[in-house]
Formats: sequence, C-alpha cells, structure tokens
Amino acid sequence: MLWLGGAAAWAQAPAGNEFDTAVASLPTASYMEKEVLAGQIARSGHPQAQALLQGWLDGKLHADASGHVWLEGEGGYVDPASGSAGKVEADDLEKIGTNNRLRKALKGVLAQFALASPAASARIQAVREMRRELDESAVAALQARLPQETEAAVKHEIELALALAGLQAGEPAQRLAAIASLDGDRSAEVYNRLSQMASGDEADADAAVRNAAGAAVRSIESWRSFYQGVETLFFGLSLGSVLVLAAIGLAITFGVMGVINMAHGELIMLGAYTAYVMQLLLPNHIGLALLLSIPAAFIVSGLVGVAIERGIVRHLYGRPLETLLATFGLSLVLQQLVRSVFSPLNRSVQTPGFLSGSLQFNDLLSVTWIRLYIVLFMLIVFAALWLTLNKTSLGLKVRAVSQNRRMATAMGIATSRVDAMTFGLGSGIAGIAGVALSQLTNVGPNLGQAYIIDSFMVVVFGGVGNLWGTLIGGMALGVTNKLLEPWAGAVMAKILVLVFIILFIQRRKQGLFPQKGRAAEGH
Amino acid sequence: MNVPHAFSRLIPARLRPPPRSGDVFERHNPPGLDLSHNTVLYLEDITVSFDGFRALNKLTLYVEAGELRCIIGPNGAGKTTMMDVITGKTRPDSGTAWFGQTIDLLGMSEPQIAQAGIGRKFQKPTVFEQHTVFENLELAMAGDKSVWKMLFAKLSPAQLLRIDEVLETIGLKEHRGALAGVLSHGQKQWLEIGMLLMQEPQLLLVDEPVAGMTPQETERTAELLLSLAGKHSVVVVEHDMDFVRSIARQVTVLHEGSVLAEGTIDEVQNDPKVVEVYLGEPRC
Amino acid sequence: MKLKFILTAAALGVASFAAQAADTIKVGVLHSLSGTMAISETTLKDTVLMLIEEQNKKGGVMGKKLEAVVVDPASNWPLFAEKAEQLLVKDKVDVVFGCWTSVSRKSVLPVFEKNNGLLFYPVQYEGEESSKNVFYTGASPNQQAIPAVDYLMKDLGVKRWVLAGTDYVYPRTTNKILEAYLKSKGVKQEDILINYTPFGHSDWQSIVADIKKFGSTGKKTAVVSTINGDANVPFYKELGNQKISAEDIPVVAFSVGEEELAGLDTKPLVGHLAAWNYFQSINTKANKAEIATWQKFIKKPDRTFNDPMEATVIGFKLWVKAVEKAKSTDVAKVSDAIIGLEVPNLTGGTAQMLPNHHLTKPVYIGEIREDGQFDIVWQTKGEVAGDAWSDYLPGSKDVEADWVKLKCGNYNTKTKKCSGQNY
Amino acid sequence: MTFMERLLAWRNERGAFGFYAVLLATAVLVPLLNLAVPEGSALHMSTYTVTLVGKYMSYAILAVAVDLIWGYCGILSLGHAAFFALGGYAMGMYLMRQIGTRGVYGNAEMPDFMVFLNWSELPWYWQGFDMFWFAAIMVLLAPGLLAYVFGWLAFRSRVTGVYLSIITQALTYALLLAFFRNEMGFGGNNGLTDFKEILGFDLKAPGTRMALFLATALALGLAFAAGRMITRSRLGRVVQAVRDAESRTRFIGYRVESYKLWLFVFSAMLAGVAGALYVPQVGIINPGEFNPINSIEVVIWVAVGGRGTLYGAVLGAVVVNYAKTWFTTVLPDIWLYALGTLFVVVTLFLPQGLVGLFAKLKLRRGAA
Repeated sequence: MLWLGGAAAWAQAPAGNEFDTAVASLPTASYMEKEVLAGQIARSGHPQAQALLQGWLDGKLHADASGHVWLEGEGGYVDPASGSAGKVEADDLEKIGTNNRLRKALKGVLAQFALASPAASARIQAVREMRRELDESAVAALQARLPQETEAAVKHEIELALALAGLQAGEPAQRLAAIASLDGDRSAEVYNRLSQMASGDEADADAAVRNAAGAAVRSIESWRSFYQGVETLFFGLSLGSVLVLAAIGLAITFGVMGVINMAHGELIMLGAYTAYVMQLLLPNHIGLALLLSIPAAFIVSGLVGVAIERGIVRHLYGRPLETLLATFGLSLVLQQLVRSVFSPLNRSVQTPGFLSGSLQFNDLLSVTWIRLYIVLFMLIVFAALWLTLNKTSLGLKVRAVSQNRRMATAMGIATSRVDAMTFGLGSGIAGIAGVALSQLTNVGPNLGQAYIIDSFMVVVFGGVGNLWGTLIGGMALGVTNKLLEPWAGAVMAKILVLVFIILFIQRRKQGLFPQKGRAAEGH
Repeated sequence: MNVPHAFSRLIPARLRPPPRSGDVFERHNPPGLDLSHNTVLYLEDITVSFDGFRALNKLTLYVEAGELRCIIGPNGAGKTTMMDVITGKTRPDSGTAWFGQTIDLLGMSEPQIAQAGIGRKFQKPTVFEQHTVFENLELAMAGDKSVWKMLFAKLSPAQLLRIDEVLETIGLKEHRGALAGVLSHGQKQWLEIGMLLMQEPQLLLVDEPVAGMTPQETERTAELLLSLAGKHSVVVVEHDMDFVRSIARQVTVLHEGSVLAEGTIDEVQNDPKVVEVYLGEPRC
Repeated sequence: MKLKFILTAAALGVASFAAQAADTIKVGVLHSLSGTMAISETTLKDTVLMLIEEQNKKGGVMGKKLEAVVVDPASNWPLFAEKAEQLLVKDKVDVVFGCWTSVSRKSVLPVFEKNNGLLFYPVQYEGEESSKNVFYTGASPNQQAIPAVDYLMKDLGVKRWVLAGTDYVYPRTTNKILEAYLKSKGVKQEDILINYTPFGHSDWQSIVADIKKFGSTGKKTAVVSTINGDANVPFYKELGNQKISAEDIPVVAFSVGEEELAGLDTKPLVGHLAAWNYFQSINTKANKAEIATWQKFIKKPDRTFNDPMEATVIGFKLWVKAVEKAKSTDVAKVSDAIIGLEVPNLTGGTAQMLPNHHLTKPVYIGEIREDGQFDIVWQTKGEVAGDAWSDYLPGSKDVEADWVKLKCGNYNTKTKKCSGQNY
Repeated sequence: MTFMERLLAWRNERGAFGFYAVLLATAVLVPLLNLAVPEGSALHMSTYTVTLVGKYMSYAILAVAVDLIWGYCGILSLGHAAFFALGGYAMGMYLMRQIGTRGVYGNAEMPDFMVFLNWSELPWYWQGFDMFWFAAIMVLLAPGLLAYVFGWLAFRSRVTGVYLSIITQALTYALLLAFFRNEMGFGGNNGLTDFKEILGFDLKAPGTRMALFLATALALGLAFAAGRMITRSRLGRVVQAVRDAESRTRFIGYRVESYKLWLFVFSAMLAGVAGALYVPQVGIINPGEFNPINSIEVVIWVAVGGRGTLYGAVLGAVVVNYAKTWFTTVLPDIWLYALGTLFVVVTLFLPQGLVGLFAKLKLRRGAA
C-alpha cells in the first residue's frame, strides 16, 4: 500500500517535491505522521496547499484504493495538486481522517495562511489561533507579517502574540519589556506563562523578571477572583430562573387554586415534547420552530390542563389531598403515554445558533447565551403572567374566586369557567417552561419527575398564592445553591438548601410572603 | 417581641406575674386562681392592630368575680378580638391581661389558659362533628389532659354522672349517641354551651350564644347563664338587646376598640355617646 | 376475606404462567420498561426479543422453540429481586438476560445464586465481581477505561485529568482504578481532579466552569466521564455553550453511545470521544447484517445499535452454542460448556468466554461525528481479556476468579481462600 | 341511625374482626400451603409467594403507620418513606455485619463496598450493629428520634397542611440525596445487599423465610392492635378532634402539639419496624427507598383502602401492591396506565376508599 502510494507520487512529480510526496503518503500515515506531513505541506509553498489543508480539516480529503488522494470540491473529486477533475466513485473512496490533535494542528497551520487574508477580522482570528501554539514557525510567520500589517487592531494582536513569545527571549531586559507590554492582557496563555516565570521549578533566572512576572500574576489573579464571583452569581440567577420557570405554573394551580397538582411536571414535559414535534415539522427552521413552539406548548399543555380540571380536579375542590392522589395517578399515565407515543428514549431538540455559544465580556468573564436568554425569558413570562392576573378581567375574576368563591358566584361570575381557565393558564405556563427546559436538558419521559419536587419547594418557600414569592423564592434558592456548591459540592449544596427550607418554614410557616387573611389556611 | 415582660415591669409588685413557662411541652400547672381582690379579669391598655387597622385601642376592662357582664357594640368594635386576646389566640401589641391576681394570660398558650379556667364559646358554634354528643362532652371534661393520661383514661362513675347531668341541662339526652355533625344549629349552640360547662371554668366567655335560637331556646339560655353567674364569672357578647336586657346587670359598650361606656343597661342606653354610635339602630 | 382471595388469585395467576407449553425453552427478560432506567433498558428487551425471533426462524435450539418471558422491574431495585425470583421459581425460565445498573445486578445476585439461575449481564460495569451464576458480556474496567486513558496519554499527550462521574459504584470504582493507574504512570495528584454529581444532575454551569479553569493551565487536559445516562445531555450542552472544544479539552465517555447521542443535539459534541467495545459505524459484513435485522425488527430504519446490544447478541449466541454443546439447558451443564466457547464479534475478531465468566473484547476509541455516529480513531491490537478483579485496587489485587480450575469467583492468592460463596 | 353513624359502627367492629380473621387465616394457611402441600401440586405455595405476602404485610404495617397520622390526625406526612428506610437501614447494617468474613474480600470488619472503595476502618456509626439487640433498638430509635426532632420543630411552630406535607417531603428528599453519597458510608446507590444470615439462620432457607413471614404477620397484628387501642382510647378521640377542629381542641385545654408529636413519633417507629421486616425479605435496602414518590404511594394505598380505618389501610396496601405485582407481570408494557387509572378512579368515585364501598353495599343490602 505504502509502496503503491509512493509509486503514485513518483509517477506524477519530480523527486523531492515535498508537497507531492507528503500528500501521497497521507493515506497510510498514522495521526502522528499526518501531523508532520501537514507541516511539510504548509511549508511547501505549493499554491494548492491551503485548499488541501482546509479540505482535509473539513473532512473532504479522500484516498482511493490505489492510494491516490482526491479532494472533494463542489464539482466533484479533483486532484489536490493539479486541481484537475478525476473520475472516481464516492463509495470506493476512503476518507483521510483527522483526530482532535491533528485538527488543532491543521487550524494552526491554516491560521498562518489566514494571516494574509484580506479581512482584518480573519487576520485577528488567525493571530488568536496561533497564540495557542506559539512554535518557531508561528513566531516567524507573525514577525514576517508585522511590518506589512496595516490594520492597527491586527498589529496590536500580533504585538501581543510576539510579546507572549518574547517571554522566552534570551535577554532579561527583553523579557521585562515583554511583561510590560503584556500588561492588561489577562488571557490564560499569558497567565500560565507568567506564573511559570514567577515561581516554581521553571521560575525565571532573573530576580527582576521574577518579581515583575509575580506582580503581573497577582493583578490577574485578583481580577480572576472578582470575575469568578460575578460568574457564580450569574450561575445562581440562571439556576434560579429555571426553578422559577418550572414552579411558576404551579404558583397558579397550587398557589391560587390550592390544587396539589402532581401532574405539573408532566405538563412541563408535554411542553418540551411540543418543542420537539415543532422541530420535526420545521426541520429546516430550528429557530423559528422553537419560537413557534412557545405558543404551541402553551396551548397543548393548557388544553390538557383544562381537560384535567374538567375531568378530575373539578370534582375534588375542597379536598386538596385527594387532588394530590388523583393527579399523581394521572402523572403516571402521562409518563407512560409519552413512552408509548415517543418511545422511552430521550428526544433530541436542536439548539438554534443564536442560543448556543457564549457572550465573551473579556478574557476572564463570559456568560452562555442560552442561560442569558433563559433569565430574560423567565422575566418576560413572569411579567406577562403578573399582568394577566392583575390587569385583566380574567385575572380579576381569578383572584375574586380564589378569595371568596361564594361571593364571586353571587356576583355572577361563572366560577367553574374561571376555574377551568385558571388551571389552563397555570398548565400552559408549565408547557412554556417545558420549551425552555428542552434547551437545557433531556426531553424524555422522566423530565417532569426531575422538577416536580423542586417546584413545590419553590412555591411553598416563596409563600403559597404569591407570584412575587415564587420569583424571589426561586431566585434565592438558586443563588444559595450556587454559592454553596463551590465548597460543599453539588449534592451537599442541594441537601443544605433543603434543610434550610425546612428550618425556614419553622420560622415563617407561611413562606417568604405569607398570604393575608383566612384564605391562607389552605388545607 | 416580648411585650408582656416589658409591661410587667410597670405593674405594682403585688401583681408581678409568676415565672412564665415558655415551652409548650412543659406541663403548666396554673397556680390556684387568686381572687383576693374579687376581680377575675384585668385587661389594661390592650392594643391590637392587624396591618395598620387597630382592632383594640388601649382597651381597659375589669371583670368582677361572679359577675355576669354583657358586652355590646357595633360590628368591628373589637368584641371578638378581645376574646381572642383573653384566650391566647391573639397576642396584643401592648397592654396586660391578668386572670385573677397571679396569672399573666399573655405568657400562656391557648391550652394553658383553658386549663387555668377560662372557657370560650365561639360565635359560630364549633363542635367536633365526627364525634358523638357524648364524646364531645367527654373531650371537654375538666382534668389532666396530658397525652399518656388520655391514652389510658377511663370514665369514673362520677364523671359519667356529670356528663349525663350536663346532657340533661342542655337537653340533648336523647341525642347522646348521635354525631354532633347531624345536630341542628340551635342544638350545636347548646352542645357547645354544654362543653363549656364540662370545662368547669372560672370565667366563661360567651360569644353570641342565642344567634339562630328560637325564643324558647333563648329564654332557656338566659336562665342558664343567670344560674351560672355567681359561682362562675360570665362575659357575654351579644347583639340581641332584649336578651342583653333580660340578663345583664353590668353592660360595657365597645367602640373602635375601646370602652365607650359602662353601667347598667338603662344608663348605657341613655348615654348620648352610645346613642350617637348606635344612631340609626332601631333598638336603641 | 379479601386477603385470602388475593392470595389464591396470586397462586392461580402464577400457576397459569407455570402451565405453559413445556416443550419450549423459556428465556427470561429482566429489563426495566418503566421508570428512570426504561430509557436504556427497553432497547435491550427488544434486542433479546429480536434474537429469539431470529433463533426460532432457524428452528429454535435443540429443536425446541424459544419462548420469551418479559417482566417489568420498573427501575425499582427490590422489585428486580422479586421479579428475578418470579422468573426462576414461578416461570422456571432456563436463562435470563437482564439488568443494566450495578445495583439491579447486586440486587438479583443472591436470588440467582440461591435458585441456581443463569444470568447474562450485557453492560460495562465496575468489575469486582464474578458469580457462578452470572456471565458478564459487557466490558470490565480494563476493557474500556484503561485503554481509553492510554490513548489519551499516548496519542493526545494528555497531562492533566478530570475524572467526572455520577456518584455511584461504577464511576467510583472506575475512577479509583484510573487514579491508581495514572499515578503508576507518574501523574501527580494535583494534575487529577475528581468530581462526583448526583443522578440526573442538570445544572452543570459551575462544574464545567471548574473544568475549564482546571484545563487552562497550559498542560493538555482531558475529561474522563463516567457520567450516567440522563445527566449527559445537559453536561455536553453546557460544554458546548461554554465553548470547550474537543481540541482543547476532549471528553472521553464510557456511558455515551449511539443510543444516547440519538437523544441529543450532537453539534457541540463533535470531536469528543467515547470508548466502547463496539461501534455501529464499524464497517463489517456481520455488523451491517445485524443492524439491518434490528432495524427491520424494530420497524425504524434509523434506529441505532450500540455496545450493550452487541454484548446482548454475543451473550445470546454463546448461550445457544453452549446449550447445543451441552445438549441441555441445565444451568450447571451450560455454565461448564460455555467456558472457552467463541463467537465472532460484530466488529471482527472473536469473543471468547473466559473461566472468570468475562469475555475477550476489542476496544475502540471513537470520535463523535455530526450525525451521532463515531469515527474510530484508535483500537487495540486484538482482543483484551476481561479482568473481574482490578490489579490497581489494593483490595482486589490478590483476588482472582476462575470457575474451571479454582471453582471460585474470588480466590485470594495470598490467603489461598475462597471467601463468601453462597454454595 | 344515619349513614355516617352506621358506617362508623360497622367500621369499628366488623372491620377489625374481619381483619383479625383474615390475618389468622393467612398466618395458618400460608405455612400450610408452603410446607405441608407438596411441590408441583396446584395448591402448593412457593417460598417466592410467601416472601411476596410477607412483603405486602410489611407494607401493610407502613400503611397503618401512615393512616394513624393522616387518617386519624389529619397530618399528611410525605416523609414516611424516610422512617421506613431508616428502619430498613438499621436492619440492613446488622445483616451486613453478619456477613463477616464471608464477604468477597473476606474482611471480617468491613462490608465489601467499603473495602473496594478502600476505607481504612469501619465508621463509628457502624459500631454496635453486629449485635442484634442494638440494631433492634436502632430500628425504633433512628426513625423515632428523627420524627421527634422534626415534629418538635414543625408542630411547635404550628406548621400545618400542605406546608407540613412539603417539608416532610423535603426531609425525605434530603435524606435520599444524602444516602446516595458514597462518602456517607451506606453503600451509596447500591445500598446494602447480599445478606447471608439473620440471628445465625440462613436467609435463603425456606424455614427462615417462613419465620420472617410469621414475624411480619405477628408484627402486623400487634401494630393493628396497638393502632386500634390508640384510636379507641380517649387519646384517639382527642387526636381526631385535632383533625376536625384543631383550634377548638386547644380552647378546651389540649396541648395539640404534644398530641401530634406523640402520634407522629409512634407512627414513625411503626414505619421503622415495617422497614426492618421488609429488608431481610426483599434482600436489599438502597437510597431509592427514601424517594418521596414512595411516600406518596403509601398515602395512596391508604386512600384506596379507606382513610381513617386501620384495616382499610391494610387492605389498600395489599390490594395496590398485589395489583402492581400482577400488572408488571401480565402487562409489563402498559401497567402504569392501569395503576394510574386505578388511583384516579378511586379518588373520584370512592372517596371513602374500598371500605366505604363495602359499607355502601352492606347498607344497600340492609335496606333491601
């Protein structure tokens, strides 16, 4: 095989042509060897080198049985060297694979090509890419680029990168200069290099350099710990908003109506499955599907909620514990239902581009978009719900009924309709929460079970029948949990939060925001 | 907050409270009721407010031993709140409440107060509907009410006799075995009065005893209450002025959480302040 | 009177089961069809049913038809024991294929030993066990964890290690073994970060952030994940969102296969690794054929096939072979006959049943592809012999299992004792 | 007499006698069918069924415990799974210690899971569990103490209704998470299993199984009798008064919280006993038993049987669990539908549970 490959190379190119030989030996090379070959190809200066490496990185490089290498282009398969099209069938081609390490290397060498690309942003990206592995060739490339570089921003990036390289410079003075010029750069590469220089077995020989490095490291560290605090707080808030989202529907059905709805979790689950179905319907518009699934989920879960209320809960008013039992039975049925319909396996819900990735504030602080959106989304849902309850006639009726059913009836409010709508509202909100959760966790039959207990905790902790309580309560629990996690560990943190809730209820048996009046005795 | 203590300092030495028992699980033995000053209940400067609204406003009221006191006043005058304070359901923001010379009510929980000898009948009759009439009376019976005692409690012949006696008095003999839940409204009123009797309290607080009763029943209630006065002290809150007239010697008029007037029914009814308050109310 | 009625009903109900055709060979299927484990286990139930159907098409075993007895232990561990006893005592099945979690296996173990049943356990597990009545067709740590770590160390040059797992016995043991192994390879304590999370852990923000920090010290870092089932989806989503690319910090997982990937958005996962003894993407005739049959049986042309399923297939074929060799379904005879038998793996090479009731298996490392399948980036030369007792744990260094010579599942070579056998 | 009264009277007497009769019948018949009747005979009852019935009965004890606190005192505890599991763990720890050197590592002191997670020595809280009497005391003490501390806090500050239910749930949930942690030294998710002997008797021997079965039957009988004695004492009447009108009870001089606490602790200990009898029969105890869902299920048994009647609770426990066993066998794929529907139907149409149904039927017959 290797021999064949060699022969092929021999056949078409004069000996010593680095490019051709390297390419020819690709099909048989191990990943280690491939890495070397990639370097050779890059250095060969062959016009097709960049295209080939790019193709390779994108998994478009193949070899046929004879060991001849083909690059997959728009038109078809072409010879990487000549660019001339060839007659080969897709299925007798073997892909020339890459692995993590190799891809990283390829990106590195490609970056060197990108240095010359017209777009400034691309050049900046290239420099950043090269920073990660600053070997001689990279440094050389950067030094070569610097004088020709016109764009100030790019210049700056290159200078930083060179400074980083300069930390290894021979002369202490140069190293000091490098440290000085790196002031304000808090990236991990700089930090690691500096801390190595500052102390430890690889510490710098020169005391002055050591001190300078040490000072720089300390300033970075202080910033680090600051941003870490910010990060933890944000984690807490985002966890809190997940809790609130999951619980807020319950705040209606349980808090306002006093129905202990154990099927609440399953209503959330239905919402998540709705998101999944929407994506099946619109496979090419993931983002759109997600947006549409918000109202869809509200309707689906809402209708199911109304059905539950009409079918079961209605007959059990004034017997909250019975509602607990009946709805628990119902939750079992609903779980099994999705198992039968969607199979017990988890379902994959795509995350649209604008939700993935993270918002980079600086080298030390970045928050993930999805979490940011979840927080916002929760606030929107909360606001909407609050307005519905306090600014619409439905809300008025809901509150009237929840406060004094008989009086409300006397005033000609169709209490039973209001009940159904209230329950539907709460369930619909649960469905919306499901859509949000579908972006964070499994969409499977057990989704609901995972959130039901926490939801009840949040509502009770916040104070039954009080939306604000649910909001504050959820956020408080989320933040507490996250503040505890670093030193207590994930499990202990959760346990401590639970114990905290238990003790808190001792002190304030009506939760954070007790309900006024006798309606509070909800049992 | 710990109002009772703060105020107990202002109280003359002879009224210094006994050490109050904080823990509800510790058995509370009320020191025998001390009526040496012939006053069974001292309420002084009691103030209670529910988020802003003052239900009681520096209410001061004394009840003599063996007295039958009627308390009247328009709705929201604070009649029920006052009873809540006396029975320990509501803790006042300020003021003192003493049962006899030696018992500081503010330091005690509902059961302790009940044990100490204050019985209460509610405005809306509340009996144990799942229990029979007999059991209701049995439960209300005076005596040691600790858990273990109850586990092995047996009715002594004397106690049985007592229950039958009371059944007689409240005229529910033939309903002995009936569930309290199935009784008529009036019968429930009676049963609750019966429970009050079983408690053998020093001080009875009776909230609208004759609401929903037939004239005959009302009459009998009046007799009963009169017969009770003397060996017990009775405080009756009632709207029905005829009823009040029929029993009352001393009448206290509450208005906006404090005492408006006090005296015999006639004095009170001719009091211009009272007339003003009740203006438009036909009876006065 | 109610209770008595129920008892008789129970007796009758069970009797009715026992009273089924005697000329069939009964195969018990003990996988959760409801509850938390249904996600993974229902597939294995279907796999066994498929195998039985196929076998019956071929005329069954020794001329007898196979008959499946399916029960639902509902992800409830005591119920596993109860159902196991029912299968063995009431339904008198000749063999049982079942269990996924270690706890379910531990729960049924005494039942199988007491009633001398036969269990084929198809899932990779922590080892530290070898029962007379159980055949372990999944990987033991030395057939999955250690090769994976070798790959990371040699091919990716990993210097710093995060051992992240769900807090139960499999990750605990595996990580103990790995820790010992890494140290033996000269990795320093401060270069190892061990982290445990509860089942179904869904909020990974802080932990992923920690991993990111741990990995940002310049030394090449990798995560060895023994995170279980449901917790994986949010974990990988968080990795993706916090921009931890496979090139910077690769994650090698032992519990994430094709089936799990089918349940999540693979975009952020591309390039991360998994170590298994089987991958659906491996291109062999046998594999293609098996997958085709499966997808036909389950009536879903896109349904995935995974490692525990292959383990089930191998276990089943071995059992059939053994029965035919022993000319009997008697547990003792079959268990003797099966030792040393070989069946071809779907991915090439052969699986041989060893005297310690474990298999020889090839080990593959795969990189996750966009389409939820794996690119094989590394594989062992030939098969690795399953080791019941790890050589890297102080407790079990000296213990070995051999049901041919020693007739013991945990023979201590130091004390020359075979402790704690139930027979 | 009204329906309620007759229902009451009927419940009080017939129910109890019926229960004793059935229990006695079971206690006699089961050993007979199991030991006397030869194998293979249609009437023979296998050890498997015996264990199953034993399991049902330990569940029944748990149901009685829950009914006492919920049905009679109106406290919906969603934390009884915790007490059950604690009792179970206490017993499990004894059984673990009994294994002694027969563990796979042959370590005399420590259970296997500690050995291969290389613990250096037995943690202090495992000390003493090698003695049965100590374990037996712990079976009562562990749940009792937890119930006392928890109840003292909760009842003193007059936490009631759903608030109480939810924090009891929080309690068992916290314990669930705690016991899952391997650092706790209770075997983590695997829990305690592979027991060998109890009091020197081989746990796998039919004789031992039968003994356990009879012990459970006896315990159930005693639990029932105790519960009956309590509910029929004046204490019982006070407790029911608390259920129906708590504040009223206070005003006639009862320290309600003491009564609640007393009953809560008693009920918790009963649950502990149930757990202790359950573990050696099913052969495993693991944190799953702490799952709040289990607590809810127990409540459902009671509701199905008939809340507020002891034998109703027993009936419910047996019926529901038998239904479970039956469904999971005959319709493994859809049994949850059946069970779920059962719960819904019962709560909707049988507010008094099966007991209420029987009573109604009886009255019909009486009327006709």
